Amino acid sequence: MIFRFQSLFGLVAVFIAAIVFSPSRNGELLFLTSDNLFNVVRAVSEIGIIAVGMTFVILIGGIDLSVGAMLGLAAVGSAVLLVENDFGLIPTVVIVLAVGLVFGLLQGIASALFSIQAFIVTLAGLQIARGLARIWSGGQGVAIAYGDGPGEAPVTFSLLGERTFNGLVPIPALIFIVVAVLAILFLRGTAFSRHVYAIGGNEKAARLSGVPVTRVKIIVFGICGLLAALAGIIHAGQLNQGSPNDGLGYELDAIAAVVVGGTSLAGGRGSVVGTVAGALLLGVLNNILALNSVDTNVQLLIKGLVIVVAAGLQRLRPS
Amino acid sequence: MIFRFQSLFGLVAVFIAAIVFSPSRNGELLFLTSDNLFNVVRAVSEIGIIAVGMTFVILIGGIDLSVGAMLGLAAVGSAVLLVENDFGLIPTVVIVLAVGLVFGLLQGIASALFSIQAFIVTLAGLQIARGLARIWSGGQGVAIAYGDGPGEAPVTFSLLGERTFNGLVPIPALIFIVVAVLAILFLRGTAFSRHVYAIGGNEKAARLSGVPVTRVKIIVFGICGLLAALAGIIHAGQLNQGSPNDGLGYELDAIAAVVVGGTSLAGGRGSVVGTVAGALLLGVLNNILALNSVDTNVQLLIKGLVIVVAAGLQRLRPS
Amino acid sequence: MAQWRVWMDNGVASLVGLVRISKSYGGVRACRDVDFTVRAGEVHALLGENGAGKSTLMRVLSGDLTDYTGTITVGGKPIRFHGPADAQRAGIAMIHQELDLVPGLSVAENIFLGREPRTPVRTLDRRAMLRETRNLLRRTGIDLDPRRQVGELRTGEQQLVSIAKALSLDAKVLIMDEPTSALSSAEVDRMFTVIAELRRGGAGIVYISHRMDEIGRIADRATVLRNGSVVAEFDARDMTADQAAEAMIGRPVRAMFTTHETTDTGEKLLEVTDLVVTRSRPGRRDPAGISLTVRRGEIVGLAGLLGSGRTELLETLFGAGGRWQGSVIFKGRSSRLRGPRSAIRRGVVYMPEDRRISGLALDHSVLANTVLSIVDRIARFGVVSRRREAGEATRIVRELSVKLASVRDPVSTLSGGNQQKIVLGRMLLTEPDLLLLDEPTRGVDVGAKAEIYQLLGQAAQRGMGVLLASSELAELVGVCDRVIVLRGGRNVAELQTAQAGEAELLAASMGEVVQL
Amino acid sequence: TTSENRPGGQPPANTACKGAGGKYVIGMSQANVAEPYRQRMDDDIRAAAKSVPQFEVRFTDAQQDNSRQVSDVENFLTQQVDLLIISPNEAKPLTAVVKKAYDKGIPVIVLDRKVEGDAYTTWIGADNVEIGRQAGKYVAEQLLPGGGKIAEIRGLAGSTPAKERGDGFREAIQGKNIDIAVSQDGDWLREKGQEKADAILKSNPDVSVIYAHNDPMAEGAYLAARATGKQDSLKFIGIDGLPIPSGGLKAVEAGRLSATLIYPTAGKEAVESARKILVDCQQTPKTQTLPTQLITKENAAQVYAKENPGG
Ligand SMILES: Nc1ncnc2c1ncn2[C@@H]1O[C@H](COP(=O)(O)OP(=O)(O)OP(=O)(O)O)[C@@H](O)[C@H]1O
Ligand SMILES: Nc1ncnc2c1ncn2[C@@H]1O[C@H](COP(=O)(O)OP(=O)(O)OP(=O)(O)O)[C@@H](O)[C@H]1O
Ligand SMILES: [Mg+2]
Ligand SMILES: [Mg+2]
Repeated sequence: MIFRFQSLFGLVAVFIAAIVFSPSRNGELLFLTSDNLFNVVRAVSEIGIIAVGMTFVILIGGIDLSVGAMLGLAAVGSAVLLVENDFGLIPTVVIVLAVGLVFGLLQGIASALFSIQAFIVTLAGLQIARGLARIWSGGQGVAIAYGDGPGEAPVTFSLLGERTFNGLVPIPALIFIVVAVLAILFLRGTAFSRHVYAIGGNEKAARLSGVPVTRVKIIVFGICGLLAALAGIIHAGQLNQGSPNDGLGYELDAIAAVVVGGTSLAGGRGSVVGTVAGALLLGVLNNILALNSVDTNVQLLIKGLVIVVAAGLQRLRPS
Repeated sequence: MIFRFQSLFGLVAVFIAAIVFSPSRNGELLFLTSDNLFNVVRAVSEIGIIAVGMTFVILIGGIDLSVGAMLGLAAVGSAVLLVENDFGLIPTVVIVLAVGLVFGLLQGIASALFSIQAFIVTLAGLQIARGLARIWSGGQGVAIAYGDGPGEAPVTFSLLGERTFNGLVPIPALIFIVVAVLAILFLRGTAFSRHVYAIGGNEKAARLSGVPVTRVKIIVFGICGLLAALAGIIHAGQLNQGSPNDGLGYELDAIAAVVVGGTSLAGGRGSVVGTVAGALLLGVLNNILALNSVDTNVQLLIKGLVIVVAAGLQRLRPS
Repeated sequence: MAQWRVWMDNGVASLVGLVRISKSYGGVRACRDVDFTVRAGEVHALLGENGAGKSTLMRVLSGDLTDYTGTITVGGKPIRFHGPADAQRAGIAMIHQELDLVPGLSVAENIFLGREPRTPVRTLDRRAMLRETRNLLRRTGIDLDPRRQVGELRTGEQQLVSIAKALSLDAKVLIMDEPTSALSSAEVDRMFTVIAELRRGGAGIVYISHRMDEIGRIADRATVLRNGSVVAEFDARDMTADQAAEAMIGRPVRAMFTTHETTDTGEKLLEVTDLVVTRSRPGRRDPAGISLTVRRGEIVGLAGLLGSGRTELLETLFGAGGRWQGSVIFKGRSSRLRGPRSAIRRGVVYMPEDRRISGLALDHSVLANTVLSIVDRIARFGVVSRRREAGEATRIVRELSVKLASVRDPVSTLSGGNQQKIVLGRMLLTEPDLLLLDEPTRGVDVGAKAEIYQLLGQAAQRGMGVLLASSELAELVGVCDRVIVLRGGRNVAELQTAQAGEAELLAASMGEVVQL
Repeated sequence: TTSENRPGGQPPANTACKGAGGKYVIGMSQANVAEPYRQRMDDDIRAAAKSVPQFEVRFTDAQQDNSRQVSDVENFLTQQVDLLIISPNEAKPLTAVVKKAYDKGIPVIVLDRKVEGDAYTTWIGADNVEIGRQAGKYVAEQLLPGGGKIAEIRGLAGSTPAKERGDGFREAIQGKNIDIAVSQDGDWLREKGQEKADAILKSNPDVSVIYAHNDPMAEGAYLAARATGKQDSLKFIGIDGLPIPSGGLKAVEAGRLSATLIYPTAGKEAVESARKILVDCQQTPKTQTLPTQLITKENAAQVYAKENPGG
């Protein structure tokens, strides 16, 4: 029972450390200002959303290395469709999400139907998505200007860079929270989720029990692609630009969040709650290191060590 | 029996395709010129050496994401020791190889002794090695000048950029071939190699059969780190510089070579012969695409597809 | 015609029929033109040596294997299943020989996997799932918390979950592939009551087992397979064990149990005093723990009910268990039990109770699996001679008469019993002094069992000591010189098999005071 | 002649020149098109080469990897290109292979970053130290004439331009009472710029100017400031001034950045030099340093229009 919330321990520990090491100004701890805390959530929101999708994939014992490239493709797609094709907001979002979904499904098909290892399918998918993004954008970042004229995107899209609730809560953070809550409920309360865990735990047993293994796997990759595309839309909205190189290396950050959150790369064990905690842990860590202006290279060392230790702590739970 | 050499089929197929699609000049197929063929081997030699070490790690069911960063660290180390510390050739090589070995062993200890997933240990290792390389080099590429004076490296080191046998065979290619042959013999004939395969096949059974599982795992990570460091020395010698950003993303290339060569990421199945074939396959592919001046983005798409197809073909072997 | 004949088999309507079923794996023909029927209200035993094709045939019937030739009929109508779900819909359920449960899910989730109850809004109905699981477990007399993770359960308990899961399907035809191999007699009895109930309800049951006594107790009919073909059919009620065994093997069987010379004066090999395994929940254990001795040339049995601590004891003695207290003296020296490697070096070997999870790398060759424990011993300067390696493997495989085409074939292509022999072979190659065996004949056919018993006898005669945990009382009585009965982690009785039989053993296991 | 500038080996005779009647294959080895600046360089070369009918340009992308760029050049040699343009990822590692090409008699035009020695035909590029200096001068004279605190968001650690743009800047603000309160690596990336600025604004609220080593990071910093409503009280300056829709010129024009400094791609000049060498059989100067230009709101639109004629 205690162990159910173990993934939160690491987060709490890092949070406390952040408070202790927080620089202060006029007696106020900079780390704890609501502005800063929401900054942290905003900063992790894209990785967080991707990591939620990644959790599903890892739960079935797979992995998806293409998510960073998919984010880039989606960011480019959003920018191109809004600015160059003058599509409206809804059509753009729908098309981009569909691209992510279909791309994910195709990877799922390659991996589940032709039983090629997910690592390699999505490694190839990474290259393909990156290539497509470059081709779609003509190799350049596509800037998004707002307005009603031709070549201008609807102003609504720029809301992704704004904050709501009295300018406090960044919209991306809000979307992340919504996605996380939905995913948590979904993984708790549906038969589909039992199938996901079963496939990761013992694929053969799942198949013999009548679980539609192939279908579930394909759908899971589809979900992951969809969420990566969603992160890409947010990325474009936040940065007012879609560039084919966006999201470089995000896959490793997302995987780190999932694993630090206690999900086993072997599949069958883990939770979205853990992943959210893992993403926040890494976000808080980044934030406090930056607030203290720690040397970038030293930051790398510290982050590496914290990841190992956090993952090591996860192992303490009874297996 | 036929399937023993299946990993070579893909290589042969790509080789034939390369001949067919080779541009020619004065009736000579450019791809088949001995200069070009040795260029291919030279170009894959660093990835190839890393991939040999990676094969061991993957055979025990692990993975090592830190090799690219390790290459950078070793390249920096070579340059700094030779130029700034004025160490001789032998001490430098020994120290750098020792750094790789120890770094690998430490990762092995974290992964085997504290049973933290290799993916996450080496993901952290990646960051740490990158950070160390930046710190060691002062953040800058360290150029290597040759000569006998202080601040100059022994001229012997520059041989790594040269060719032997009438200026035909690049030294790095030669080293790669030697490493590969040694690894092949080692994996065929030693008790240690039986333990490696057994651990990948069923770790628990291996442990109960008296295999020193923890020790073997640690050593395997050590070998991988050592070979990555060797690749880093070659890198520095070829480019006359050690830069902390060298080797970025090489880990994925190495893993692709291993998997395309038919080694299963699940462990317990595969060979160094396959890995060498896989590395050469990817090298020939890169080469023929470049010789035909295929657009870089289209290259990404083609390479992605070839990797999936090659990995898919591997699945045809009877399980 | 053929189908009709199968359906109206001897004038009795059958629930399902298999007509001229053949199935090959690559070059291996596992089943050849098999006809087989299951009638309502019968228990139909399917017998045969290891590798005879029993599991294969039933996997065809349960929709698991789909590339076969021949016809399956249900209620007289031909049908082709495209997966296990299809067969389940047609009322056919199977308990697989190798336990197929998801370790990370709870008992209830495993039982309802693939057909989870849902609320009106299509979400998972946990409450209904728990309720129904409780009912089911109560009905079948299984004492388990439905919320426990299956991965935490011991093999025997997992087997019970598998059974419960199959029962929950309310199938018309229930296939049980060695359902009792990890169960002790008390649980077996309980299971038989359940089976009898199902039979009364009109279900047809296919029962596969290598425990011949069970066949006699519950089967109505028996079909014997040999090399993939049907070689005999019996009315099980008047079939003798020898008849069945002869049909399976194709020649008269030798005596099952051969006595070996016990040298009671043999040197003390192992002396355990007050061994307490501290991994177990505290407070559940009498601190007195386990005390026992094994001498050279002796086969000592370990009896006990599910969870009595047999596996735990063997694991601990091999150094593969948790923390422990007490004293273990091996070959006259106090042992710290540092782990499998040092145990093997000192002459102790261990056969785990679940060979598939803990015993073998199934994808690897027979060769690689057999020589694994001795590769560094036969290596010179770390280099293994391939000839020597193949020689050792071939020798032991022949000595144990393992049925295989080549030592280079993957172990996964061997039948269960032959896989078991591979584990035994690996142990014997290390030339040990003490064999720790946990259910060594689980899933092994009568012929092979007799051979294994003979091998154990020979080992003892050569001066090895054997500590053998088993749930099959006949085996303990037949093979061992002495049997130590465990209950709740301590030894509660010790019986000389020369004087006591199965009944006494059972009584002692159940906690009754035994007078000798 | 100019041959006295060439110690060591004789310059290979210009056998490459076949005059206007020839057909020429030019190999362009790019270090990393993932950087918008380098993509624009390729695009400029592509556009300029269109007006020289004798030219066919082939492009490669080394993806920021020295080794890959060595292979790219080797492959061009195998293809026997008539002229090599290279924008090296780093100087030292590419020196040997560039020399190899040059020694084979292939004219080599080096863009942006240099190679060592003099085994190349001509180098065209800008001076990063000077650009950093100009940025510093602008900050010291225009933005903070009375002095103040600024933050620096640097390029990728270990890259030469990051060092040079930082050094030049420091040189120019020397003694001007300007304090670089915080300096963080932004890896040339927009989102990194945003992330670092997020923290900088928290930890150093008295900073009034953010100097980023390129425009994308400056834009990222701007976004971070906008998210906290501080965008108007802060000034941002970047470098590159790419004449593309997502580039610095537009950002300055829109008022997000106070200023940027043009870092010319040299693409057009490279093709011009190639034409001189191959078609006109002329010599080119060994070094062609292109001037930078300070872009502020006044001239941004005008420069953009000039750089994109007809667009
Ligand atoms: N997956 C497989 N691949 C190849 N051959 C197989 C496979 N499974 C079984 N076989 C072979 O098919 C034959 C029948 O095996 P099967 O498992 O049906 O035997 P069985 O009668 O159930 O034996 P046991 O009593 O040991 O369980 C054996 O020769 C076995 O080696
Ligand atoms: N890893 C474990 N996790 C939880 N409980 C355990 C574990 N190992 C042993 N136990 C408990 O210790 C007791 C002894 O189990 P053990 O498996 O040794 O008995 P056994 O007689 O071999 O039973 P079985 O017939 O299941 O093999 C049981 O109560 C069991 O639940
Ligand atoms: Mg069977
Ligand atoms: Mg047991």
